[in-house]
Amino acid sequence: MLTKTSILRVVSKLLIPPIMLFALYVQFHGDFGPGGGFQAGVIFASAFILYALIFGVDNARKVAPAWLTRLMLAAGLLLFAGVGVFTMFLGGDYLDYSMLSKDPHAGQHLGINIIEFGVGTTVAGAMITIFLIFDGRLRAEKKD
Amino acid sequence: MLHALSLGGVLGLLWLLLSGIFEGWLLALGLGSIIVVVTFANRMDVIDREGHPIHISWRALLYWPWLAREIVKANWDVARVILSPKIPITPKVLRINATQVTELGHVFYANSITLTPGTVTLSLKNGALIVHSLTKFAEKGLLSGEMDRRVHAVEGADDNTVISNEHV
Amino acid sequence: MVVIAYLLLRMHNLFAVVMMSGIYSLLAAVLYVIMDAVDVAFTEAAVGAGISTVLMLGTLALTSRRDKERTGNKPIPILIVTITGLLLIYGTLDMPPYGDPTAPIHHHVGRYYIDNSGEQVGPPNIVTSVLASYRGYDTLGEVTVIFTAAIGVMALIGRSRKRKKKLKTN
Amino acid sequence: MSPETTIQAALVIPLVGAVLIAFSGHWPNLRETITMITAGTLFALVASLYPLVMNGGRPSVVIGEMLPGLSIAFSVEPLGLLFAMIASFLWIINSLYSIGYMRENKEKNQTRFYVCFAIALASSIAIAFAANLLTLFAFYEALTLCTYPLVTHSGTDKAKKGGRVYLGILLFTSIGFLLTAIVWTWLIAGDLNFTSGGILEGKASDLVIGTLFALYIFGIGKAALMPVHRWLPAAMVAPTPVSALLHAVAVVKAGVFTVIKIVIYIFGYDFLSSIGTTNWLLYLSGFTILTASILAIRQDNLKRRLAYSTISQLSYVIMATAILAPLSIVGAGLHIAVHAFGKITLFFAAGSIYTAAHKTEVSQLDGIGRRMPWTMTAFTIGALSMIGVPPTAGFISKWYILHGAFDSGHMLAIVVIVISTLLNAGYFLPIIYAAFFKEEEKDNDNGNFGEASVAIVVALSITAAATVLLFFFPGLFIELAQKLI
Amino acid sequence: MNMFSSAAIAILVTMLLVLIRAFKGPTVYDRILAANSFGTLTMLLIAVNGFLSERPDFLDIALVYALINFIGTIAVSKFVHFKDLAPPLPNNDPGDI
Amino acid sequence: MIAAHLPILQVIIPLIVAPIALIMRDSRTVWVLTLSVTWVTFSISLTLLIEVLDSGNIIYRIGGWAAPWGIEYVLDKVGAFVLVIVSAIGSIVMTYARQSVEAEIPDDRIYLFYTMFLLCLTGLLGIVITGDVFNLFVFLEISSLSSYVMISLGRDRRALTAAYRYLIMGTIGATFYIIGVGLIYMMTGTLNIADLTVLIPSVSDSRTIHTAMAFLTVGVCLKLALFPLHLWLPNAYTYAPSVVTAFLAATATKVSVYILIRIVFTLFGDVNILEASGLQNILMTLAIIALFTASTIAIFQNNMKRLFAYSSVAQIGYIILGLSFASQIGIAAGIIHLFNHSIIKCTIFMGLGCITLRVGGVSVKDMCGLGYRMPWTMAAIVIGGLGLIGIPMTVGFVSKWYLVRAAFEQGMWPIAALIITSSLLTIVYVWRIVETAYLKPAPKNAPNIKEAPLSMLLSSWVLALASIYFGVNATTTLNIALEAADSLLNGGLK
Amino acid sequence: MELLIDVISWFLLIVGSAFLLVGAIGLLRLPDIFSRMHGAGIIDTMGTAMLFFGMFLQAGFTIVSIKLFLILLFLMFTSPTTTHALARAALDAGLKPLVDDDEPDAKKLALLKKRKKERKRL
Amino acid sequence: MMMGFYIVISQHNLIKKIVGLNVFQVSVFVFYISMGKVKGGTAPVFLDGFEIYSNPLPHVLILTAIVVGVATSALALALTVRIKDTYGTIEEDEIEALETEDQEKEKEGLP
Repeated sequence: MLTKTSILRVVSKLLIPPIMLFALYVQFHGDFGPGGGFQAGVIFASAFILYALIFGVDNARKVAPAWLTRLMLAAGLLLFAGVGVFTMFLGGDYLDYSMLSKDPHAGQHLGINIIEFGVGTTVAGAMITIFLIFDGRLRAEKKD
Repeated sequence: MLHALSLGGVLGLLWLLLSGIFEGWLLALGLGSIIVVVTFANRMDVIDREGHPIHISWRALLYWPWLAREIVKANWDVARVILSPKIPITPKVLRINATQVTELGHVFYANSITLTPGTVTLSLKNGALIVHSLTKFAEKGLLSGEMDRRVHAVEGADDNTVISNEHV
Repeated sequence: MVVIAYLLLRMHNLFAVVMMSGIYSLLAAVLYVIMDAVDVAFTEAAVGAGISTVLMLGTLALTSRRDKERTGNKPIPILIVTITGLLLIYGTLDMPPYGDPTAPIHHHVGRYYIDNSGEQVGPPNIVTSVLASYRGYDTLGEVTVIFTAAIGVMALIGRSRKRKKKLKTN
Repeated sequence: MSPETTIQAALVIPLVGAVLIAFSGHWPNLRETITMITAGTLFALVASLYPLVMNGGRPSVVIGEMLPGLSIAFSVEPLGLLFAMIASFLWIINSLYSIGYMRENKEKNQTRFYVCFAIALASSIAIAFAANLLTLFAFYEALTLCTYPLVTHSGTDKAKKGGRVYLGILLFTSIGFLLTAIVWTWLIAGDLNFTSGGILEGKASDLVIGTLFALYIFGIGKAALMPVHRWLPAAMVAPTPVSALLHAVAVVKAGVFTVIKIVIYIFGYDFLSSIGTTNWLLYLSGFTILTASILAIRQDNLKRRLAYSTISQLSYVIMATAILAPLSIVGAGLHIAVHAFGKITLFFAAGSIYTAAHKTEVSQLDGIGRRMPWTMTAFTIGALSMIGVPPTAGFISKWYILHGAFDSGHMLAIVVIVISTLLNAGYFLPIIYAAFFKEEEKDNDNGNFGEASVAIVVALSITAAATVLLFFFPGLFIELAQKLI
Repeated sequence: MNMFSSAAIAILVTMLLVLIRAFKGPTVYDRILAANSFGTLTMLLIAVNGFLSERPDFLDIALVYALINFIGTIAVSKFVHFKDLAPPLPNNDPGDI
Repeated sequence: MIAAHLPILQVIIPLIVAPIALIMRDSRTVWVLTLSVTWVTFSISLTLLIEVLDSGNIIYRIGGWAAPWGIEYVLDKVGAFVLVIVSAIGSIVMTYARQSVEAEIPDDRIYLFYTMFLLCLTGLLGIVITGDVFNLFVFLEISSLSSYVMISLGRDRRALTAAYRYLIMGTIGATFYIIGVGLIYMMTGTLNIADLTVLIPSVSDSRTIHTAMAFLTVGVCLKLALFPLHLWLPNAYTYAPSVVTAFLAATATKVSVYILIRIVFTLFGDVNILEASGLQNILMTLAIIALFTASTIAIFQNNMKRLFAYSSVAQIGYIILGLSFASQIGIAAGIIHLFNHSIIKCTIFMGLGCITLRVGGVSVKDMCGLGYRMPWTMAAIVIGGLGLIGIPMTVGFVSKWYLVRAAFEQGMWPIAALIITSSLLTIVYVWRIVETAYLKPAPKNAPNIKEAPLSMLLSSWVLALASIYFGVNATTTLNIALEAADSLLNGGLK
Repeated sequence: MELLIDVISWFLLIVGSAFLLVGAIGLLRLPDIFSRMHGAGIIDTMGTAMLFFGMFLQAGFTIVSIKLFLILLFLMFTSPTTTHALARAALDAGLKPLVDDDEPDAKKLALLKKRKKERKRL
Repeated sequence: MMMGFYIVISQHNLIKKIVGLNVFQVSVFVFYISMGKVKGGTAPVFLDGFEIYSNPLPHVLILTAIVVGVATSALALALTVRIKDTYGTIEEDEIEALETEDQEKEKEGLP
């Protein structure tokens, strides 16, 4: 395994936390520059993929067990859709963020942030799920 | 725990550098992000001396300029070789024993070697490096052991504990 | 890019094909940046060059790495493709020139976003305002798509928790 | 009970009967009792409408609006009532006969048989009472479909093949031509209701009317006009009660009934006779009469011979209609009834022979009259009626048709009728002769047989008697038929 | 002529050269190497383009490129090395669904 | 308050429940959840239909943004009608689904299956109700992706390749659609359907718009499996799990037809694109070829599901044929056949699902003698088959009647004749099944089988009876179809 | 001052570009995979660094330059790592580096392997 | 663009098809983005000193489309894996041959 050479292991240990942070930075700075939930989700997932590559799928699965990825998947989507429903209860149309606050501007801002977060969560969950499944598949096959 | 905290600190700095916006809202988000990242990192078990080598950072800063100079020199050398019509290369595979104590040090050394053009680390195992060198100049520079010594110094001579490697 | 695409067609080492498609997508991303679509380039970089490639590699690992070599072009696909291509070229004849600021596309909805999003929505990134607010519902759909894909992959090749019950086909 | 309710009841009762029969399948006695009761009730209901219709009443019911402006609706008029009465009456007798036949031959799937029979009857009644072409067409198809299991009853390959021909021709013609004609009619007239005097007059050119007429005539495959007659002989694979129902009661009568209805209520016979583009029907039907008769002579299988006879007899009705004279139309209506009784008698007899002696070919019938006197007497009566010899009912209807033809100067029709009468005689009389006067073949294996079971004999006796009675008391039907004109 | 555009042209030329290597192979590793360099160059190009169009504040993209390039190359190397990406250990099956 | 939000709730409810279902995981709970959702959507769609019929188009602005800037939901009569079809079929199929799904899909994937089903429903409903061409694409993809997965969950290994082929074809179709949308957007600068309707006439002469039209049509035709582009359909329907086949056959292609209607009659409604571009003739020809080819192929199939899949291709031909007349009656015929065919095909495929459950397969050999062994199921299938032929008193007759009428009205005699002739082909294949089921004896060693479970039978019969009811009393549906056709020809979403 | 910065950054950019080209040429001309890695190394280090420094100067001390710096830092970590991973993979796959003639490479590799084994025994 | 399309419909290898699909889609994306470009414009992120911005709408659309594209690819790849599992090949013609076999088997079982 490549981890035996330890170069990869050390470097990735070093880099994974910053990558994750960078992902979250992209997540929350989508308003100001390029980026947003989707990109953030992918980057977050790629940090994870890096981890899985270096430390193996099993360890990765321990960090993100099936229930967690599932929860991430569902929670993000629910968050997004839930905001819409919430605005509906506040008297606006579906996804009308202006309702979220007295000041429409602040409402929009809040709404965008929340839904972007939802997007990010789902995307990260989805990407991690997909990758781990693709890789986890190997063992099942080899055993047969 | 200490590592986690310091990681948090470093990440916080990174956040500020990246963001460049100092509004309360974003700072709060940044804090939240850091907590999330640290939690995940903890789960991943990457927070240790290896993964977060805060203890060598100061010495490393001094090492960098030297390395940069080496890189420039090596670049010049390799560029000359490439551009000369005959491509006068003398590729060699060398085996070198690194004198560093920790694996982190080995990695540091190996990467420095690779970073300088003309030499590429092919393999690193328990302090034994196998290096591919392209030119005589690179070979000489490598065999002189200068870099080895410097990396060892960065690592910190007093630090003799070998990190147990649970992933091997 | 055309060259890469052609090579993709000719190559038989699937691995190389995957690499090339990665490069292709990188190039596309460069184009996006040049055409001022930073967000898109961002995404394409992360997705096209990154995730897609990794996923394809994963698939290659599970399947095979070479494609059977065949000779000869197939006439029907070529015909279809030629017709489609000609049609597209035909369609481009009446298009506004590239980058023309007077094109209708820049005056109707797009203009409105540029003029009003700062005031109505707020974020300096117009793309974000449009994406998340004006067309937020599209984004919801997009998230649903990716959600669907994840569940689909789970349903298709996810391993069961219980070992004894293996998914049997046929 | 109001007339409307009666109509509804008449439509629903056979269906209810069908369901009950289906559920009582495990108890044959109960099942057959239900069949008989249903049949009896149905007849009673239909007959109860007679006085009203005779007094000019036209009770009607609308069930649902199928298409905007087009309803599933029912309305009772004389011809329909005539048909309904014949059908429901003969169902009683046919049921009686079936009980004997099915039990004696130990047929399989008897429950299915009775269920389909009941549904077929429901469809027939619905056809009879249909108030517009669409309704008629709907139940026309329903009749085809629900008789299909009856035709293929035995489930053998031959039966399946016959069933396929049966279904293929009937559905092909009805969907291919009849439906087209109906849609076309609707587009021209904007209406599909059966209206006295027709709905098409003055709405389209003669050529269009001619084409439309042709579509109708060939679309109504059940009328078995050549060249769409082939299903009828093919359907002879069915058990005899089915053949009886098909050829005497429901299917073919539904066909000619539809023809008459269309001629009278869609085109209007005055209108038709005023344009010349429909004369070909006369020739075609004449041709069919003669050809079918000649073919009948050549058949050795008794049932097939009867089938060709049916084809020829149906064309009588069509020809009578095509003459377009008032009297001939009365004759046509009458002939429906007469032929029904006559032919059902013949089929009953054929079935009886099959049941008792397991004989199916004409050539095997030598001397059978002595062993089965009842059956063969009935057969003789039926045959005479087909030929048109008094004192059987066949004479009366033929007389009306001839009269009509004479009135309108269609000499050709008269010639055809005369020749065909001879031909009829030509294929029936030898059988009768052989049955009563020829010696039985000695080397007969299944030597000892007598009459068929009581139910069969009773049934065929009733129809034979009715055939004769109709000659003496035709008033019931004549009056009804005269209401048509 | 702007200094950045000259740099951009140089990068483009370099990209072309690298691409040639990628096509020529001959081994898989050559291609990977080329692809890796190509990624680096793309990143550079994007950075330079930022300056070229006077909007240098989109360097995040370049950063993402560097990141993706890194992960991609590692994945590829591992793939060609082991024929799969991250071989899981046996007897340890948490399940995916 | 809720009433005003019904258009969005229609789509959002299944969407929200999907992730909930994912978390729930217990297959029984998830089924109950899905079932209730489908019924809720059904009642919502009915309410909406009534509202649209009463008071005209409903417009809902998502996010509170006015039409061309934001995405809006627009519901006109056609849309509301299709909405009812989709959600009705959805709810009935779900009622039917439980046992069938439990039998055909691995236990631990059932909850994923239901989640997929919900997503597919979301996608289909979203397509119908949206007033934005790009939003339509997004929902199209939601429904497509989930249907690929659902198809590939079939037990036969060929389900996989079928799904793969569908995926490739579907994606090409979607991409074509996107190209078309792009070209239109380029010329007009808007994505809103109502807005486009206004803007397109001014640029309709340009070659770009013609190209766009071509791409849109081809893309959508791929999805709806119009004749030469139908290759993905037979296998996909054959090897998918029964529930999926029943659902998709009744809804997915129908919704694609709906998209075509929107493109042809709404987007390009003011420029009368059908006649202007010769598209009318092309569609008509293809539709007729589809009728004959597909029916003929169907005759020779031994697998019942495949047989009816081919029959679907033929029936889609009828729908397209009706639309291509571009007259009120013609469009109404298309719409009504869309409705009728949904009912019929759903009945049949649900019946086949029952057979799969009890017998294990639906090849000719499995069908032998089934008329006695599973009388109720077979009766339902036969009723469906009769509807397919177009026997009067079934829904099929009504649509055929209108098709023929439309053809006559346009003076296209040969086409009327062809329509009628093609239904004769239908007789052939339907009758083959009847013969096998009722006349061929069951194989000697056939295991004793029970009739299908009540819930499955009941749902099949509800639809079978519906096909009779709407055949006898078609006025309601026809009036809606006629009104819808009228509104399409006169303004559409405006 | 500004002029000076401009000149320096010009210089750096030109040098960086030149190194890029050199690296690419190396990538093309060098004989085997291992030596080509050195060419790629030039692109990764000198070329990139020079260009970045050039841009750095242009940007001044802003968020942009911080990001530039971060990217460079990141590259300095990752580029040797990827090169190493690749080299390692190539080596394990059985590709033998071309070596100078003074020692036949087969012999050398055999020696290497022997040593590896010895170490393992220890 | 057409090249990708050609790959999709002409190639027999399932993975190559997917790659082709990607290429095809990416070309469409590029086409969209090129619509949004305005000469002299800049990226649609507000910044003082810039007046002309590129049209943001195509960007938004393509963002969504990219996501859809990757989702599709992921599914297609998953399917490919399954196909490889059950058929043992990912060549279309070989799969077709196997399918015909299946079909034959089915027919054999018929009465």
